[in-house]
Amino acid sequence: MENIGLIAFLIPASPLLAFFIILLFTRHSKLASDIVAMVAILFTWVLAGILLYLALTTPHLGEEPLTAGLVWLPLGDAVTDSLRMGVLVDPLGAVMLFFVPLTATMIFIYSTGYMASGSYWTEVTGEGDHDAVDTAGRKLKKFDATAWKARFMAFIALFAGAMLILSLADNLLLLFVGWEIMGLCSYLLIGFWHNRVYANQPKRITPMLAGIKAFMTTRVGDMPMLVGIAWLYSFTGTLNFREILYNPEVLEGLNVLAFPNVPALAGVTVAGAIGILLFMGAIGKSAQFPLHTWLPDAMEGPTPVSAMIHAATMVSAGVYMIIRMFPLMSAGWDGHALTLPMQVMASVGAFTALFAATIAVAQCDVKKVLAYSTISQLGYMVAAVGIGAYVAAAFHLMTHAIFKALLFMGSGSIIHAVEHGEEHAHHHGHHFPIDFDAQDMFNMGGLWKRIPVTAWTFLIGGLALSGFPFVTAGFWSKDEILADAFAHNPTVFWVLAAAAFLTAFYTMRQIGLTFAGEPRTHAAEEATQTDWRMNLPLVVLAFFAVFAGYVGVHEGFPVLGKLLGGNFFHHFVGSTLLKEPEALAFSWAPVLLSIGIALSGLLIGWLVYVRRPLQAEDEDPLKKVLGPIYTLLENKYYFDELYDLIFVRPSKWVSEQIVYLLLDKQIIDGFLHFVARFFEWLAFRNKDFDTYVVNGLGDSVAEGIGKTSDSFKYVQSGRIQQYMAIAIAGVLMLVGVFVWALFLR
Amino acid sequence: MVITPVTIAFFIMAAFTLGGSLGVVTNRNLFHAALYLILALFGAAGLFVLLEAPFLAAVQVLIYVGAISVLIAITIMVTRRIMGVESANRQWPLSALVGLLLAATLGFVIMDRFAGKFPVAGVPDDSLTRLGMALVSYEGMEAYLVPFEVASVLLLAAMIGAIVVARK
Amino acid sequence: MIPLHWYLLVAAGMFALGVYGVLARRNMVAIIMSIELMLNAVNINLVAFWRYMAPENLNGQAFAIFVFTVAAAEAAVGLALIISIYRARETVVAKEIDMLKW
Amino acid sequence: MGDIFTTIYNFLLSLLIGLGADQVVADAIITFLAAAVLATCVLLILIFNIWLERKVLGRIQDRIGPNRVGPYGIFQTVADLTKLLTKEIIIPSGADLVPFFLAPILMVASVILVWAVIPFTGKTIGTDVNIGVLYFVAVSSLGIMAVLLAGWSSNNKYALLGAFRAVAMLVSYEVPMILMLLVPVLLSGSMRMGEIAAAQSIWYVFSMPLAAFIFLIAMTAEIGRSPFDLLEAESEIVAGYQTEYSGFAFAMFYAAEWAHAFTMCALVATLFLGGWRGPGAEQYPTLGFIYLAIKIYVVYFFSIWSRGTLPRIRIDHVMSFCWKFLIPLALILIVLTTLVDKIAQILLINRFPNYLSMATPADMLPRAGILLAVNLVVGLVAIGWIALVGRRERRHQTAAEHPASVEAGMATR
Amino acid sequence: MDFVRQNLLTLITFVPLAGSLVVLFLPSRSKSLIRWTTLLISLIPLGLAVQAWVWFNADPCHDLVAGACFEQQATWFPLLNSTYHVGIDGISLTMVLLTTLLTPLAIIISWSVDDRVKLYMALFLMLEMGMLGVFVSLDLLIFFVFWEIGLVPMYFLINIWGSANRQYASFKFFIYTMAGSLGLLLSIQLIGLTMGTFDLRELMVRWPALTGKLIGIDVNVIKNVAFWLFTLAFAIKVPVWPFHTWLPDAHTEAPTAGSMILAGVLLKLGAYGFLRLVLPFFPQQAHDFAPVLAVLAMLAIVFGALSAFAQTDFKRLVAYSSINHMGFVVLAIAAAGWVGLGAQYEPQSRLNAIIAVNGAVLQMFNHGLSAAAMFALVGMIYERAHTRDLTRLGGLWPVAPIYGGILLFSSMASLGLPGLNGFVSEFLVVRGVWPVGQVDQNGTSVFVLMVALSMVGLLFTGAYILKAVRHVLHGPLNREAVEMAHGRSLEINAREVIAMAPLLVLMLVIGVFPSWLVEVINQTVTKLWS
Repeated sequence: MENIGLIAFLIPASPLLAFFIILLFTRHSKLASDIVAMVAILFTWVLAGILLYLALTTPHLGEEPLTAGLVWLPLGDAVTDSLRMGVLVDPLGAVMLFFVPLTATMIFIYSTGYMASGSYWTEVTGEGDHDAVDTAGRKLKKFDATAWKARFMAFIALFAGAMLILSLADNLLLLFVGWEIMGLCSYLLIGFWHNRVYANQPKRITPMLAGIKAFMTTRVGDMPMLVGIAWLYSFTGTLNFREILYNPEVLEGLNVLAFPNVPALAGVTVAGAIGILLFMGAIGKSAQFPLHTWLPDAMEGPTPVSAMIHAATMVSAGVYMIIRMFPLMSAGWDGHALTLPMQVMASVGAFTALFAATIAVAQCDVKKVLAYSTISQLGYMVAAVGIGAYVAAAFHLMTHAIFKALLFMGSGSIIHAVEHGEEHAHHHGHHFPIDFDAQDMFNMGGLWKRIPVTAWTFLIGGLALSGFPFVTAGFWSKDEILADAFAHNPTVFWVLAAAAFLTAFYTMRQIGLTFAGEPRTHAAEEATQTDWRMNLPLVVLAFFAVFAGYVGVHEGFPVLGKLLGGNFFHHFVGSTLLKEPEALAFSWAPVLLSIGIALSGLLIGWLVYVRRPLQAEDEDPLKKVLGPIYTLLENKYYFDELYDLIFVRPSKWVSEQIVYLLLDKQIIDGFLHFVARFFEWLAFRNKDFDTYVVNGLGDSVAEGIGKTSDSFKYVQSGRIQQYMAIAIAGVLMLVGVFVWALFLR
Repeated sequence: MVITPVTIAFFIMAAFTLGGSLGVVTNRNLFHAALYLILALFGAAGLFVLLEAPFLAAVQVLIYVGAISVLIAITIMVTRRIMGVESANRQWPLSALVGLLLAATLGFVIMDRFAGKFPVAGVPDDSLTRLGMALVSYEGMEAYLVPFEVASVLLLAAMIGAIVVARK
Repeated sequence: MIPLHWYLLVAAGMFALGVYGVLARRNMVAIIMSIELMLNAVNINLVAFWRYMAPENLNGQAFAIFVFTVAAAEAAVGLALIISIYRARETVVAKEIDMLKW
Repeated sequence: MGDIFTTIYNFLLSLLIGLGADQVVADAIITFLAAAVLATCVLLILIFNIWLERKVLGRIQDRIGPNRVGPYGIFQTVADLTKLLTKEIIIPSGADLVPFFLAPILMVASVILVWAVIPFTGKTIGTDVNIGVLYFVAVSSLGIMAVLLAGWSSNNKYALLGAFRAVAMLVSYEVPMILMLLVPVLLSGSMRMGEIAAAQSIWYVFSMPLAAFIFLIAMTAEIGRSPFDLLEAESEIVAGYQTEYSGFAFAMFYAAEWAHAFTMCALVATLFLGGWRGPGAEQYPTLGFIYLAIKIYVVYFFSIWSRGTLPRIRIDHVMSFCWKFLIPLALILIVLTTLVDKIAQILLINRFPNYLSMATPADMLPRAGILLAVNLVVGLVAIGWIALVGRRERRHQTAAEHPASVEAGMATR
Repeated sequence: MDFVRQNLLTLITFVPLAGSLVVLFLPSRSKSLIRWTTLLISLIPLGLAVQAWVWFNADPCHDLVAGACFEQQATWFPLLNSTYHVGIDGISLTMVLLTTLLTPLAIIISWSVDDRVKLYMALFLMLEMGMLGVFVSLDLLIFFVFWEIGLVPMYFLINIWGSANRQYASFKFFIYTMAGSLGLLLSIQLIGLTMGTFDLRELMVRWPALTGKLIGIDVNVIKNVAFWLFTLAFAIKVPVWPFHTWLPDAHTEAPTAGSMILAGVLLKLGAYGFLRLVLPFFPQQAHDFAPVLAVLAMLAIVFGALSAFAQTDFKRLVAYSSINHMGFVVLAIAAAGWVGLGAQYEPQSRLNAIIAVNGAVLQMFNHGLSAAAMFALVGMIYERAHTRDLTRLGGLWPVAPIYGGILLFSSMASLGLPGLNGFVSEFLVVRGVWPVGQVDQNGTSVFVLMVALSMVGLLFTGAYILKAVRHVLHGPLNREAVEMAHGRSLEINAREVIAMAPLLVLMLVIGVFPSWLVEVINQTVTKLWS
């Protein structure tokens, strides 16, 4: 396996190279950039395929993973203390290696189609022409983003590279590198249309602010994570996954009390503390409560590709990390009492799953629904890790990535179609308001016949999300989590079950509002199927959304279990751990319950939204049922407003008023100025002294001399002969004196 | 006092010198003053000869008569527009007094200290050679290399200075 | 033979006349001539002293030579200055050049 | 058989002492007498010289020259002189009388005084001062003063202008001349004219031909002969400083001029051609007098020759030739000569123990050969350089005057 | 080459001085000639520094006491036993490289200076001489002399070529730094006269070991006082909160290239002083007062970030970011001081100190790159739009895409994005400082708390960087900025790109593969702490 290092290093290198090539050379040409990016990602895909093949054909991959590395930072005694960087392909990594390049490639293909054209409103200030004025008095101008789009490919190439770095990293620091670069990419991509404004929607968050929000919110989690990494590194002397996680001695060593002197934190072990710090990073990255608010706003990114990145890939990184660090999180776990990090994960995950699902129910933006469903599904996985369902979490991570990617691309396809429809309608003379929102599901309806490919694939994705039994991948993975929860932690199970019901319901609501019935606007009426570059990924992903689940069917599952070869996924991924987790015995109860929940949710949704499709200007039927709760849900429990009130404004106020103006300007500078004034005062007193006493004395002397010399100044006639006469006369006198003294006396 | 040709020559030369000097300082015609200067300088050269320093006499004639006087004459010619004005300024009585006093003082001192002295020895034969050597040697009793070089530099500087000042 | 003080008296007279000329003449060229007279007087003194006091030692002659040098340099620069001043001010009267600046 | 001059001196001395004069007084009287005779002779010989010059010039210019007064016109000069002496001296109005008459006297004096240091034979010399060369230089500077006086006192702008011109040129050419005077001084190690003449076992003109040549040129300028006859350049400034002179005063200028030429020739003969030296001159000093006379006339002939054949040079050319060519060349030559001589002395003193000796031609030969080589090299380089510069100058001039022709010429070339 | 090698440091240091003299003799009207001459001259020290790097790597000398590299000693002030003694180890070499690299770039950036170019360029070269002198000197008095020399050209650069409030800023800068220097001079004299030598190597060995009484006072008291005087001088220069208020003023008012050098190199002088003088000279005091320094460092990080976040002036924001970033350096120094030089501590703890100081030195280098780049970028936009007010800029990315890309890149380096340089050093500092104090006390220490709190600062680092980027590049185009450019393109030109390119490349290279640099630093630091 000499080439493993090279291959593994080349996998992320190729998109990263594409990033630089596009930015430096081809950024003026959309076509060239597309080609560069496509070549890069296909190259990566091929390499990843080779590597995946190598990994799958390696026996006992768990014990002897494919690795390669080099000294990155020579520290202290170069041999023992240096920090090494390298790649690692173990079973868990192989899973990532499967779906990350796959979805990434699909995204690339899709983006080339999606980003082909587009324009939007931007605000202009100052004097000059403008195309429209909205109700808030802002001058608007149509901004043609075509020229801007080439770099989009660069950003997603960077993104893909970072995600691949993260997937292949053999240590936490390298993972963190990929992690943060993805943070940057999310910021850039969400804010891609940074100058876009929404006419007549002043309260709606703009892409620019959404990007900053995403970056900052995840950074809140990243900072503790960095501390956690530092702590782990200083405690173990290494960051290598294998050396920490595959090493019982190290794990044992980590299982000591962290703060023996602090009563409040008395019971926290080092592993627990580090685990929680790391999990904080995951909270930010995977948008768990309470740092979930950035993800829905991230939907302001170019529809829907960046959103898909955030939903399907990047957010997976958080979950991937906690799955990866599971041995650390569970250090000291005996199979029964959950460790502190696990408890936290289980509760946060479960709560998030339900909490996000409730919000999703009341959203009307096609992408926001999906965003909240993503949060909810990530909560599933986090909770799964929390209760120790390691394999199930990894399984759901994979399937969810696939079908959520499918759904987002589908929604993007829908939006694209509606936007085109709007433009068509515009050409046909229908007047459209400047604030037409192509993402609002209430502006759609009846798209089934107009965009059939999208509709079918979207339906497949939706069903997978809801866990439609047997034929969708989502069913299998979700079922495994639920089964685990059922076996270990009933509370978590029931919370997740409730979330699953809501998931099924809002999925059906979305499908109904979008595709069913008759078009509610001209735009929807004129919508047409988009081109092949956007359809191909849908089809491919739909295929995987159906069949990807069959790798992890429980051995004990009737018929299918035996047919599909005995839970390959479980054994494969399970071998990543030091001690392969035991597969649960097959149990009917959770399976039936989950089937029932999913189907009932779908049914209710069908009854409300598909059987009697909404007409134009109709209100959401839920509004009547839920009343004020609907408003609460629609406003996401007012979390944005809350955070704004307790974090954003105070920090601004503190930094401006307290730190800068009060501390720096008034106290410190004030003190300095006081000192300066004091010395100035002193100096002026000194000057007075000088002026009146010293100078007075000196001046009077000088004046006296001046007056005296005034009378002598006429001597200075400028006549050389006069001078000489006087001088010689003087000399003569002297000579006379001498003569008298020497001769006459 | 014995009248010898040498004494006669001395008196003639002394008369030249003092008469010429008087002419220089009193003559109203500047050009004539210059001529008197030449006369005085010739007298001085003659005195040098009498003092058995023929080399200095030749140099005196060469430099003063051949160079400086010519320069002075040319300067007078170039600036002749002021010819014919009063020769002395208003402080001439004072100056005369000073001159007289000076002469008196000097005369007194000379008479007091140097009256009636005669040469202690004859001039050595090789004096000219020794003088030449003295000017270019840097060790021994008579080492004038450094002053000689300084004087050369002075002359060079004066030459350049004179050219720079007088051109335009 | 001629006693030393004759030479010295001639030189003293020449010097005193030179002093008078320097102090009393209006014309700068005349002043320079007077200065030359003084220098020459000095030279006579130097040579006379050499001859009468220390003919073995050539210092007197060497000094006289340096006096010549200085005299030549002085005359050259002085006359150049006079010509220059004359061009600028149309005068060579010492009294009229009393502004103490150029 | 003794020296004729010594014999006369002894005769006179014994005569005077016999008459009761003091030794010192007798010496003084004889000295005065000798000086008077010498001065008179110098002036008298001019009569012959002028005739000779006119005759030779006539031949050169393909005419006969003076031929009416006396045989071969030999008394022509006497006739001229008589005319001049009898003419009235016209005094211009506003002339400054004292300088006006002082000038010709000084002029003649400056020339006659030189003869005091010319050695006629090995033993006969006016006064063999140890600074003979310097004396010559000092005395000849009086001539310059005289020119100035003449120009100034005439109250004539041509005269003054001519005087300025003459002074400038004379002062300028004095520099290379003095520099070249140093050559015999350096070689002989003395400033005594007698010693210089005596030291020339091999004439300096053979060991230092370039120096002699430069001296000759400078000399020609000093005596104001063609091609440097700008002092009187009658076509430009009427007659220079002598414009206002006439009659006897003019005659004195005239005489001074000729005497000057003759004197300079004597100097050249003494300094470079070995003076009185010749076969047997040591044994029979009177023979040396004859040799000297022959040499003087040879040089004088060259002087006449150049006067008869060369045109007058423009004043700026004269000056730039002096300052830009002659003085640098003289400087280079003298510095190089000294250096090479010194180095050769150090190198060759073992091989030729008599290197510095000037006693016999054989002793002098190595030194003379080396100096000759240096002179030739410097001379050739100087000629090559001046030819180059001259060619460039001419080309520029042609280009300035006929630009088209140069272009055409270049095109054809 | 032998000559160069023997006089390498002298050449590096004094070539700029000679250059400034050369520049002074050029005709002032031929500005282009002056600029090119200055640039070419400033490339000479760079070339020599690179050569020094090569030679150093071939034959490293990391132990200053045992023998510094390219050492040179000459009589200078025999009366005081002060000699002209220069030499470098890995830390100084890094700083020399940084200085010599930044100066030519700053000069390229200064191309747009049109007023009194000759004086400007001459001062600039003099400034370089002063800074280099500090880094290479191995004699306290020489150190101080260069320390002060660097001050003067900077004062004039700010005072003559600065913006509106330059009088106040330059005066504050000068007086403030001067105030610190006075104490420094006093304690240098104290040390030098007590020990009879100013030689750094000798003092490093002898001064810390000094015990007993001195002029009737306990040596420890004197050492305490001297420690605080040193610390004050360097803390002002770094600057550590609360001695930082000169910095925003000086940086904001200085000309662009001046800010580049000010932030890029001058601040490093303080940190370098800590590493080179304070820690070796006062191990005991450094240990005793480490918590105080750590608290101040933490405050610098947090308050620096918060103050930066509060700014509306782009340049002031960047200036405050320097306080924020340099806080990490001081934090690492405090931790290293706690661990202490010498062998009396256990290896693990030493390793922490080594890593922390590695991080500190690397952070110095990195901040030099990124701060210089940021100031250059601020200067570029100010030159064109004639405003630095963030509210009057906005949406410039589509108008100036290259500028936008470079600004974003530099911002991210400054923010500490992994993959770029800032992250490496910040991580090393956090990693090094975090466990310090724990090993000894078996529990939490002040350093843990400080690191945890400084994470707030790091969070706000992100906040202010994004604020700046947002207000300059993002959002709807602010036509005011375009109008103020008076028809001139807001995009940067090739010259500026050339000036930025080395910085950008280095940021990326160090971020991706820092070992070539860290290895040199690490070996020296390891020697120091073992």
